Amino acid sequence: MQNEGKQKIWKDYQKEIADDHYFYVRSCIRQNFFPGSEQTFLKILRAELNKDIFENPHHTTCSGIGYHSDIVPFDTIQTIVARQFALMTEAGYRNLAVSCITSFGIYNEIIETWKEFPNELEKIRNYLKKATGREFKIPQNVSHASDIIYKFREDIFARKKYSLTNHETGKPLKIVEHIGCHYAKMFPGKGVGGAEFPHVLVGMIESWGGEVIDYPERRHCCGFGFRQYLVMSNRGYSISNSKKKFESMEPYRPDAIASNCPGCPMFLDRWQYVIEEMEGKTYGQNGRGIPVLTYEEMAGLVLGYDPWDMGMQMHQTDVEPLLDKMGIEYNPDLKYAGKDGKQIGQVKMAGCKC
Amino acid sequence: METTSFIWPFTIGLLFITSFLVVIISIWITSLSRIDKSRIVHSIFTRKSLMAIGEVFMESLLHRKIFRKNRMLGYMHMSLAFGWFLLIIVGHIEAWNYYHSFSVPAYKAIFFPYFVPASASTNSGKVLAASMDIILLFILSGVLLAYYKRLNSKLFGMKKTTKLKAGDRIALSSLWLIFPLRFLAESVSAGIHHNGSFLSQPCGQIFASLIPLQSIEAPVWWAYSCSLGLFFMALPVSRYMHIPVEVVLIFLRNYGIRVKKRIGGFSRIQVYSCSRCGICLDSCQMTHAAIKDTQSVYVLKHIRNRNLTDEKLFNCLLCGRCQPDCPVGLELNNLRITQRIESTKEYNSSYEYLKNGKVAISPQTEVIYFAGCMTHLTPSIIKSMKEIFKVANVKYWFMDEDKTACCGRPLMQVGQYGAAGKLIDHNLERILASGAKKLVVSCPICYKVFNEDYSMSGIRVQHHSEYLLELMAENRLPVNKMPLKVIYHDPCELGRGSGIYHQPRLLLDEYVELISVKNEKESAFCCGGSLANIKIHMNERNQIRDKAMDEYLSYQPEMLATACPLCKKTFAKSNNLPVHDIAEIVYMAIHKNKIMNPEEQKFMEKSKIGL
Amino acid sequence: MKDFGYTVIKQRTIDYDQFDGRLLSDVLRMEPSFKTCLSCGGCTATCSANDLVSFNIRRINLSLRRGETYELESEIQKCMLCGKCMLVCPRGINIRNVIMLIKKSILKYKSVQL
Amino acid sequence: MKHIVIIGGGIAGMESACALTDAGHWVTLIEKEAQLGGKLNQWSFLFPDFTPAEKIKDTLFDKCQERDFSILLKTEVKSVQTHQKKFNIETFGGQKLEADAVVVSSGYELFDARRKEEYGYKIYDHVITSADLEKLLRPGSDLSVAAGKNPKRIAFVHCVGSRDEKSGNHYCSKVCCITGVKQAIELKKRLPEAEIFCFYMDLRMYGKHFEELYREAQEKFDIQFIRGRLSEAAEKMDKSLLIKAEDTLSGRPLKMNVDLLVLLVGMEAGKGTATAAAKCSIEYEDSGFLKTNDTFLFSNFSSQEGIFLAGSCTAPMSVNDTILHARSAAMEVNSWLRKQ
Amino acid sequence: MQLYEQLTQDIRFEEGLNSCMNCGICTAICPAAEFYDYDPRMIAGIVQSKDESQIEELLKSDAIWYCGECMSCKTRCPRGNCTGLIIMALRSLSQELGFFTESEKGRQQLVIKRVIGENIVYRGYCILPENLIPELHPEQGPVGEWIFENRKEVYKRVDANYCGEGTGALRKIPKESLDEIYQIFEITGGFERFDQIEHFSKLKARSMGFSDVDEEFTDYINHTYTTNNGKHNRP
Repeated sequence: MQNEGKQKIWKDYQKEIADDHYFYVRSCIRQNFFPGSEQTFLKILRAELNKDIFENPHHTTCSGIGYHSDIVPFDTIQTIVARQFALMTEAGYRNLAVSCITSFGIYNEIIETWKEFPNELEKIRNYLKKATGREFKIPQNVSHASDIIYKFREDIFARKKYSLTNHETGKPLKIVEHIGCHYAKMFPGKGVGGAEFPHVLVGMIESWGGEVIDYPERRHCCGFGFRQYLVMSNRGYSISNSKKKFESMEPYRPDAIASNCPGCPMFLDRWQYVIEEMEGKTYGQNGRGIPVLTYEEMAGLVLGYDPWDMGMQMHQTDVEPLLDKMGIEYNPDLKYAGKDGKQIGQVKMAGCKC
Repeated sequence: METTSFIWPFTIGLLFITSFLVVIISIWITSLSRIDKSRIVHSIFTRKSLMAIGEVFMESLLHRKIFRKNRMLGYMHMSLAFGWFLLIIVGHIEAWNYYHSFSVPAYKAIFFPYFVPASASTNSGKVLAASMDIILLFILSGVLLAYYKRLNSKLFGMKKTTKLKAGDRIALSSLWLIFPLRFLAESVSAGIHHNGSFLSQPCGQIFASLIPLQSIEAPVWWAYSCSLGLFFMALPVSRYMHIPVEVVLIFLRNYGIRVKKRIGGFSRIQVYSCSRCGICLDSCQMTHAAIKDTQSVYVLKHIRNRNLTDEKLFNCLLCGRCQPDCPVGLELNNLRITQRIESTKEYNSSYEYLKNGKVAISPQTEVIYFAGCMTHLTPSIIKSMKEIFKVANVKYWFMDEDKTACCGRPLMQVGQYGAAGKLIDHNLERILASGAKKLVVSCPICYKVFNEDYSMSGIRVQHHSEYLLELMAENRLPVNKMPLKVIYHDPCELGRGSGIYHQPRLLLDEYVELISVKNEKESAFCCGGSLANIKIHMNERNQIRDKAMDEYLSYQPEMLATACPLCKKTFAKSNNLPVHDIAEIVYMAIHKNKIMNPEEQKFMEKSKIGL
Repeated sequence: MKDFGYTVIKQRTIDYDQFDGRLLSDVLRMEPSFKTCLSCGGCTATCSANDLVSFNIRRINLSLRRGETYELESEIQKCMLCGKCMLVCPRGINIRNVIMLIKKSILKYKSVQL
Repeated sequence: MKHIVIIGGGIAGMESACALTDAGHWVTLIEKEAQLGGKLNQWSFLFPDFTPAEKIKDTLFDKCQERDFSILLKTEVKSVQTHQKKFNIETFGGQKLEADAVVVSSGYELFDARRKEEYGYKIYDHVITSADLEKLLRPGSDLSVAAGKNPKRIAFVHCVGSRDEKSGNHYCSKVCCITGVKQAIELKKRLPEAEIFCFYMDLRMYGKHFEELYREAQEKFDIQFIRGRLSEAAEKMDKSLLIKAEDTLSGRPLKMNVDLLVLLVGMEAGKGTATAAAKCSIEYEDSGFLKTNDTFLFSNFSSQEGIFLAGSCTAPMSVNDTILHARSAAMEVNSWLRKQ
Repeated sequence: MQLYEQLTQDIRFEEGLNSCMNCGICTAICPAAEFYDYDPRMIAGIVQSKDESQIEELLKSDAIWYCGECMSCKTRCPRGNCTGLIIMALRSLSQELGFFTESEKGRQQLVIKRVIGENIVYRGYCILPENLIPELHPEQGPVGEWIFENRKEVYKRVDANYCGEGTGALRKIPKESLDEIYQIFEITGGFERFDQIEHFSKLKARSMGFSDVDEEFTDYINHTYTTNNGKHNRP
């Protein structure tokens, strides 16, 4: 593999990322599966980078999952998005920091639609006014949360406690990245590094001492497919797509998978468990699964945050192999413990713990 | 009774070949179908056997058919076959006459001059000896011709001869030696014993003046006996097997036995009856495309040797041109189809989809018109037929106007009889449901199969050339003779395939000036487009077509008429003569009467895209 | 084993690396004209069988080249060998021979599991 | 005697210079490179008959040598000013020329395949362009890929940078189809064991003998043509490439591993032509190629009187078409000058 | 109005289809084309043909419901088309006309409306921890089950504000905000879409012989949630 082509691409696709004063919008999926990651993001921005990031309890879902499973009409989602913009405008912010890739894609799609069809914008302004009495301005800057971490990756590394290296051998850890489809596939210019070779996670991983593995199915969708996962009888689609990715990455023996998408890390995590249940197959080393991380978790680990504080116990596929390689100190006994240190309920291992 | 050891090669050979023939012919005859066996039983003591004897005499001995084709070649074959036959008969008469007994062993008759040196002393002996010399001279003249034919076959009107294999070479060499050695042996004996006649005696004298004959008498008779023995021994592995088997064939054929769809005793007999004379090579148009190893003679040879490949078996137009020329009268097309059936018997499709009722229900009608797949590629024929039906005020059902199964003939031509049967059943059901009395067909390929393989009693199948002739006879078609010189090309399936030569000509005579050509009717060319050949390449087809076209062009016609959409399409592609189907010519005449001004007429007549 | 209510789906993608070319090379060796197919579809347009049943003779070439032997075997049974395709083919491909060759070759390889 | 300045010393420039000299004019040919011949220098063999490019170049070169006109190598035009029906041309070297007419033959540039990111040119080791392959096709060159082995399976991708909104080029580059067929045949001759595939959308065999060559590629060289635009290439561990396309005629996605991927790069007007257009103040089209007065009768006329166009600065062209276009340019210049 | 014309009213259709040249680049990387008998190129081909009967067939077929809306097709199309957007327009029209109930996959819209749709309007989120019932989501595994059963404590452990007031993950969306969402649905046709889905599903459920249509509707919903006829990918 040569670098010349990638360098050109990364140079061609550099997007503008606001450097402070963000209006944060959360993700419905992430808050269910990785609520700790969102908290970690806020902590990094506020505590480590001293940034101003505003949260408003009134913002709701962007309704993107409904929109992409086609039960929410385009006008409706545009107006819901316009309402988020109104909240941002009212709070005096111009920069949107988006936790969710689906939302990120939707914000971009809608803003682009309004650019192309000004009548549509007027129509939505009227709808919003009529429904809520609110008015809004289009954000100056829409960045995905991973864009912001990417922007400050060197600052984060300056405060590192660990790096993405094997603490025993000193060798970089091999990490495969998975970018959410709606990050840049629709609008390559809206993503750091474009659609084909996004730099957003690569930049983080490389800055933090890891090695990025480019495997053949890197660009392939995790298989969420909205309605394809939401309905049980369609889930064969979802698992099959993830499986295709695992098969493709397996020969490279990756130490971890990192993702910037809400759904993907959950799917890549859970489908490893299902495949082991169904076929007895594991893709990681020593018969265990490949740990799957959100970029915030990855950043948190580098900064030395406690994995259980970040919610890494909510992964089905064990993250311990990665923690051990990085030489991170953690208390295994507290994995399933509550704030008070007492065990919460009982995890039924059901014979499988990837 | 005096005896000498040289008789053994001959005697052993004779015993071997006699028992071999008895065994193999019995096997073949036992493997005939029950019906065929009863045919033999019921015919054996009838006139049919006499007819067969007559045919054996005319064909196996005198080679009448070859004579007709080429006198020199006929003479050669006759001198050898008939001469040898006479030699054996007269030799025996000589022996019987001398010993006054009919129970003389064969070798006594064959080697008579050796055993009875003084036979010429009686008058009858003299006559017989003279006859023997005449016969020998007759045969030797044939042998000389045969030698010469090997060097220069053109003299015999043959462009090609067959290639030989080992068994043939042994048999051929021994055959070529038999008569010169007989002549030598007889002359030597005559030189010693002063017997013989006008040929052997003087020759014996001359030999005697050159060498001491006593020392060579036994060796030359040995050589003669050996050549006979060798010939008999080589017979089963050589093409000369045809000599005895052909006789059986002629009898069975006269009893009404024909090649079936299955390989059996009779088809084996046919195969062994091939003399590999190679006459079929000359009539085969495949040679025009430089394809020289797939002709009937080779295919029959490969069948005998069990090494026939699909590449050869299927590389034949089945035009049937070779068949009338075959001196043995073999059913060459049928033999090939039998093999094709065998080769493809595992691949017959069931065409389940025909049962799903996608096809329209048959309306009630008197006349059905079936254009055929090929005709759908020449829409002008369909257009013409529609117009003709209209002009003649015929109510008809155009059966394959929209969706119809193929007639089945193309499948049959490649041996897929089982599959064809499914299509036939399907079409038959539709035809019968219409209550029609007449089925008019535009494609000779369909015509043949409708005629022969669809059991529809009460329904008359007519090719449109027959049908149009009939309409004309009833004065239902306008007649308008055009001043055009036209050659009629006989389609294979219509002409040789179905025997329809005259109807199209009678019809055309009313519309154009028909000129006749050398290769027409039975010997008409194939256009090269035949569906029966699945191996031939397009450029090879074109070469065959061009050769035929060249011959037609030499007559400077203004149009080529045919009665087959495939022939039309094939010839039309050569692009140097307007080619029209009979129906189109009738259509032109109708239109000329109706609407056209003289200039348009001129254009129509001269233009190859007249319609 | 746990029942999840769904299973992993087999890929529909043509995986060329799994392609067994024996049938193809057999047919092309015997009928090289078949190499020149342009996929123009003239054959399918004129096909008599296609009038009665969905039968895409153009796809025979593709099925053969993509190793879809199962599909090929059942599809090819539909052909009536009427010969129209051959006459309209702009490359003069001997399609009827191709059909017969495929029928034969499939049978030949079936015993050794294509 | 009239003086004509020709900008661009590729084959169009060379040919029109010769023709104008023969017509009795004084010609100055300006070329920015150190040698004449332009893009032809990069090519080894020409379609459709595999004529060595060298041969064409040498012939043209000899033709130039035999004629008396001035050639300015390593020279770039700085400005072109119109003054009383004359053109004042200044070069960066400070030379000043006065011309009665100008011929622009600034040629084309090859599409930069790095812009089709999904094919990984300059990222994956065994992805090359048709121009790279052309160099490899010189006799005696080494064709081996990973671990010194010859590629077993090779794929050609048609329409790279042509007919592609994403690359900004809506037009067809015309010559890539036949180039692909030509190169596939050459590769097959060198590597008879290799399997070769061409992924195409349409095969535009517009020229004399092109279709015949395509047929030969199928018939004699067993090159397989798959209708489907390549969607992406990805490198595997062994450096082979996993490529994906839809086999559109089967209606199914298709993937395969190849050892070498050749991108048939299209033609673009390029920088040279853009600067020429700017300096001469002549119009160009959306595609970037220079605008001709009309498509049929005045294809050598630019938007400005006295400035003529020759060759592939006006549209993608084959060598053959370029030479013809250059000759016709010379003829148009000549008749225009006579009328003056 | 003709179906094609109705499609052109959808802005996403206008964006998604310029003119397709059938190159197949979309199908080549389409995740759905890989696992379903689905070819986005052909979808574009059919709508481009403006053949009304084919478009109607499409609107009634499973084919339009296979797409996962990952939008990978958008990235590569040399004509700047996006089959994903065409699919969205087709799905909208199919629901408007009630054609969606003609296909197995289309009928699933009801269950999605019931879960996701109602979550959005009444809770302000698409997905809630309460939805992840282990029996319906066995793939969430033992950890998922543990989270589900102990959700209050687990979410508290990672500083989520589950069902709480104020900011934070999983917070309760204030009533006034939910009212605004309700109004937006009312005004922008969101409820109209919901009603169409309910209405046509009810008709279909009746014609399919489900009895509890007027009350709980659970049998039909369970049916659509779990049925897979296994004919969605060719061998």
